[in-house]
Amino acid sequence: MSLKREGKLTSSTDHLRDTQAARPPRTSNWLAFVSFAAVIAAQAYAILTSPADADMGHLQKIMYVHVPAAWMTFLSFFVVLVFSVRYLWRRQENDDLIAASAAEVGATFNGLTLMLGMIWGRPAWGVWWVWDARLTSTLVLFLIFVGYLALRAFTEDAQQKAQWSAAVGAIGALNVPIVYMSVKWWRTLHQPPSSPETLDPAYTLGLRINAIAMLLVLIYFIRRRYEIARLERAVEHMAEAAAMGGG
Amino acid sequence: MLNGQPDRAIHLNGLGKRFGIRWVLRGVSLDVRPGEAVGLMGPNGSGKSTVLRVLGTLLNPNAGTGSINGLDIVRDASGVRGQVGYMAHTPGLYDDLTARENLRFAADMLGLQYTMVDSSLERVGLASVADARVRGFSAGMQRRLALARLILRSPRVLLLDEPYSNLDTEGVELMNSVIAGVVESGGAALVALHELAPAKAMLDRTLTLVEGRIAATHQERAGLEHTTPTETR
Amino acid sequence: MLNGQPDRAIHLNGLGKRFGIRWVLRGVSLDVRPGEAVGLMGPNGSGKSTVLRVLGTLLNPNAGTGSINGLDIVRDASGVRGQVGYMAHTPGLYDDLTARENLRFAADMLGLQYTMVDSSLERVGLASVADARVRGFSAGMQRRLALARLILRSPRVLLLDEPYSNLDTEGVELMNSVIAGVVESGGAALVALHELAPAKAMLDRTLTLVEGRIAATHQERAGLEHTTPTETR
Amino acid sequence: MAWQDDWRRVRAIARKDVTTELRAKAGFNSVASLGVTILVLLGLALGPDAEALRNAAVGAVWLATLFSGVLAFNRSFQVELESGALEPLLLYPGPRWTIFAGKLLGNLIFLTLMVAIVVPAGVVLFGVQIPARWPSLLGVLALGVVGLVVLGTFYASMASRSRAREVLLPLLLFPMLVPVLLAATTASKALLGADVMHEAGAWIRLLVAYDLVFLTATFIAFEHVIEA
Amino acid sequence: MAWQDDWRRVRAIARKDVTTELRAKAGFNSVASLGVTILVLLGLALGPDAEALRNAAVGAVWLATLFSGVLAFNRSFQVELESGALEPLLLYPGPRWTIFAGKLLGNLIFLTLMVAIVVPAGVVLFGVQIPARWPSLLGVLALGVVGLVVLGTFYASMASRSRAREVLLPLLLFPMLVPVLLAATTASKALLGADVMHEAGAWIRLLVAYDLVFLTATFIAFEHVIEA
Ligand code: HEM
Ligand SMILES: Nc1ncnc2c1ncn2[C@@H]1O[C@H](COP(=O)(O)OP(=O)(O)OP(=O)(O)O)[C@@H](O)[C@H]1O
Ligand SMILES: Nc1ncnc2c1ncn2[C@@H]1O[C@H](COP(=O)(O)OP(=O)(O)OP(=O)(O)O)[C@@H](O)[C@H]1O
Ligand SMILES: [Mg+2]
Ligand SMILES: [Mg+2]
Repeated sequence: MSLKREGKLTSSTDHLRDTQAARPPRTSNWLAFVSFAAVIAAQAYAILTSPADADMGHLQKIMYVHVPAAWMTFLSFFVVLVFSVRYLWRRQENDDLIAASAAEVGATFNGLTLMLGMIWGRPAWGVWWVWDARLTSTLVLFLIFVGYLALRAFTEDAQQKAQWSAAVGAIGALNVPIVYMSVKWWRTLHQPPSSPETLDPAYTLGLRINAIAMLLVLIYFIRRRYEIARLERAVEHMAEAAAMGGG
Repeated sequence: MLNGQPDRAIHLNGLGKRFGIRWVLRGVSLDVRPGEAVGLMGPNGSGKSTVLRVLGTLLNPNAGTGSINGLDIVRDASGVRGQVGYMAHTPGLYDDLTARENLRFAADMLGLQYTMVDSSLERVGLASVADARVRGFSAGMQRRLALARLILRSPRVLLLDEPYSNLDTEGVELMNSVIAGVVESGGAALVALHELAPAKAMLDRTLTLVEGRIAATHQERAGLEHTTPTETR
Repeated sequence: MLNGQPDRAIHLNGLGKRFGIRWVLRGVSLDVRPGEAVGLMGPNGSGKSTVLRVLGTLLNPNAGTGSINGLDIVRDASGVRGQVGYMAHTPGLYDDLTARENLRFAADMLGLQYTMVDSSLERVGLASVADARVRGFSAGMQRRLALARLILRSPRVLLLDEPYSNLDTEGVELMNSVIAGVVESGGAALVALHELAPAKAMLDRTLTLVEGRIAATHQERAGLEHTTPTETR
Repeated sequence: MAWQDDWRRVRAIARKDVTTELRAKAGFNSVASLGVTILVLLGLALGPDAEALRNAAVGAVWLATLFSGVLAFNRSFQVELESGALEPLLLYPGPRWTIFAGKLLGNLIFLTLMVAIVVPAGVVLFGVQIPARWPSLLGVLALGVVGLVVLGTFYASMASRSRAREVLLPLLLFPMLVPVLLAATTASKALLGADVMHEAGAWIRLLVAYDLVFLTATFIAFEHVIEA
Repeated sequence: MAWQDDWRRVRAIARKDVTTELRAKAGFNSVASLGVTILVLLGLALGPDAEALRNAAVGAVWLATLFSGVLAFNRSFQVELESGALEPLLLYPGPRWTIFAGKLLGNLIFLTLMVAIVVPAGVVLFGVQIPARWPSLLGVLALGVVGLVVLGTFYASMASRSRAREVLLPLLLFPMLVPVLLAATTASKALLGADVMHEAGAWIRLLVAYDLVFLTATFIAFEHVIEA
């Protein structure tokens, strides 16, 4: 995955030696093009090929965004976990920036999942919301990462921000499966979860194609956000060169 | 000077520090030898406090290196903390504890006997208010208590940020005797100040910081009463 | 001295103040005439800050009376506030606002034009950082900004609590010029300090407070370089 | 002229507070998210039964507003205290009630924005059916918010200057708000249920009376409170 | 010898925190009273039906503990910050985890005392029948309190150093505590109801696992957090 391409920035004390790193990273327009084209194609394919659902009719087509968005949420937060731990391990600024970018993008997908789910739930179940395990844990996950982003916003010092959010990101991700389990048990004590588990094979191919397209979008978003973060840092490093170099 | 001691008690080489994108220190290099007390002067906002905070391991530098008695201030921060006595602008005391309780807490943290607490309260002239809560202390009394906490740990290197402010004449003498004690036993002191008068007798030389760079060195004790501009890096 | 002005700009008679059961001021009487700048010295904890806070209507006295330009500090507190410029140990600024926003807020509260804001920023040398947030200001920069806010209201009487601390040489001169400005136009100043040097040229005389009583008066300007013990009440 | 000066002071204080709050980047966003988080916690604690939750909905929304509102009130005076800015504030000449009015205005703006987020979230999460007479519900909401802000601002002016501000404010405030809470929840429940407009009416009158009484009382009392 | 020094540090910090809290007059008493006040508010907001209240009792007690506990956690680090005492604290030589352990111990003592007041109050106010197996209930309570204190102390170490501490701490903490809240309330309900010990058992195991996982994780993470 191109996320892992190494840019050679910088533990906080080392980066002076590596002035190359201060150069702004390349932007990736081709990926934007490919990923959005893929989404349009995949949506078109899925919508055209899938039969109308017995209960929901064409409402079912929300699934092709809703479900991939949910998967991408999980994937992003997994990236947060990996890079947070890696940051604590190696203390490289890059890892923090990737984790932060993934968190932001993940929170966006998370919000999208919730919104689409609710829009879907209203006609499908007659209510906007039920306290089902999957729904509730998705909402709690969202809140955990809202906290993560708030923490980043409230801290000013770059290193403090990096260390704190790495710790919070890792511990937050650790809690996700526990939240899911507990909400599930909480629910199942009383009545079985009402979320649709059964999926007709007619829909699976469309879903998979859309998931792959969405994955491209995810990669594009995280990379793009990361590049912006790098550019912001690059400005700082250029200011540094001016400050330390000039008389 | 003691044996086996490195010849530079405080050492900074090309120190750079930024807040956000603004560079506040732009390559500060300085050395303080054991047995030396050095003043750090300079206009408001020139970076004096920042230099001391970096040396005291409270801030990480963004460029350059530094060491205290040969211990690196980044890699060996914990070792540095064992050697350094740092005094900030603010006294950093617990308002709801008494003077004695504040020092006993420090003794606990440092693994020292409580008997030392009473003697250092005595020394700073706070023995009579030892059991009063710090909340009601005046500015100068708080600074004296911070000083008592400082001597508790018998520091080898003093980093003092405007230590004379709020102190009366007697307090100034006290502060000077503490600095003298450390320096005479082969320690070192770096003292940020604006007003030279109270420290005049104490300092071997002063450095002047301007916009994050050392701009001048001034010999105090040696009688060279003129300013030597040094190369800025 | 202006016409129709009472002959005592600052007046205290038998002022007593206690915290809990402890009397911190025990009958302080003093007078400062218009056109006079008076220093208030004394050891740590002697009550200097408390005197200024009572005069500035921040604390109510427990005994005695006081007035500023003839206005009683208790009964006419609001009138006193219109005349007095008080500067505390701490600058009292909003950290999340910029320097300019801080002063604009003050201008709003005082009913003044915003144009005065820029000129007073200019005067204290902070024009170049006018739009930076106060949070990142150094100790001396914050004090300068507090000074800018002080001159905004053109006070008739200055009450300054260790105003020189944290200021560099240039800042000290600035502070002195502000005091001179007020005094020369017939105002008055009472300045608490420990170190006489920076204010030497400014002060007409100094009072020494010891344990909540005026212990001595010292003539500065008149050249009477000796201490006159006064009756303590 | 005098009232114009006063109004300028009031505006200046409100503007400063709102600016600070918005500038502390996540200030508002996070108070609003906290409101939603508290809603979720209430939902989880009151158990999975949908019927029980629907009954608890109104109470939960008010509690979430209350608990997160308290934080906002405390912050508004804390800003003054953080670097001793309250003393300069008190030393400006002019009437002291302008300080209270300014703080009140700032908090009202802040809390209105917050309610605009918490209430829809509560409606969705707890499955509340919006009735035809929702404008009266908005009226109840507004009256409740005013009561909350008036007393919240007043008590915060004391509590935030004590050492135990976070604890003291809710401790003083919550018992005082019991009438607001009861009136607002019962009136809302009545409006959400069949109708019984005359029943809701009594509670709404109570809310109006409460707001007026305490608005007057706190304005009078503030001068004494702030000066000490 | 080294562990004795460390233990002395841990004790010193916990002792200092508890002393400060007890001495700041309003400290402990008012947090406990606040817990009770919140219980009353919950009762009023969810009220007046007695059956509904009995069902909500367990959830209400936990929420009251949570909401007032948050204040205690924040205070424990705020004491350090008020006059810049955190810097001297960080400058003592010796391992940093002792600071976390000390704070943890202090908060645990504090919260245990608080629960000892809030729980009986909840039992009385909500008319809960105490079952024969109350010792297991105490066990659930203890496990829940540990989970609360561990994460609360950890997040407070960051939140209280940021500018928005009052908002940030609950915002970070509450979503993380969802498992504790669910496990503790459901297990307590099971124990209060007929019995279904095997049902409560699963929840208790979850609580134990949660406590252990996060005790370990926070001890590891704290060194990274406190140093910055
Ligand atoms: C706010 C409401 C909703 C939320 C938060 C939500 C959340 C999620 C999540 C997180 C997943 C991925 C789970 C996984 O793959 O393990 C998912 C999958 C899915 N959701 Fe939703 N959902 C919501 C509403 C709905 C509604 C109303 C429907 C349809 C009636 C629906 C149908 C599906 C389907 C068919 C899947 C794929 C199931 C599978 O792959 O096992 N969701 N949803
Ligand atoms: N936490 C911070 N965030 C942003 N800027 C900061 C911070 N701390 C210091 N600065 C900036 O760094 C510069 C140097 O500050 P420093 O406190 O070291 O100055 P100083 O020499 O001690 O001044 P003074 O004599 O006024 O105390 C100032 O311009 C200040 O604005
Ligand atoms: N809020 C208070 N509560 C209790 N005691 C107080 C309070 N404020 C001041 N004091 C006491 O009053 C006495 C005088 O304090 P004050 O601050 O006026 O002294 P000062 O002369 O300004 O000293 P310094 O030079 O150290 O600033 C001190 O003993 C102090 O302990
Ligand atoms: Mg400084
Ligand atoms: Mg004083």
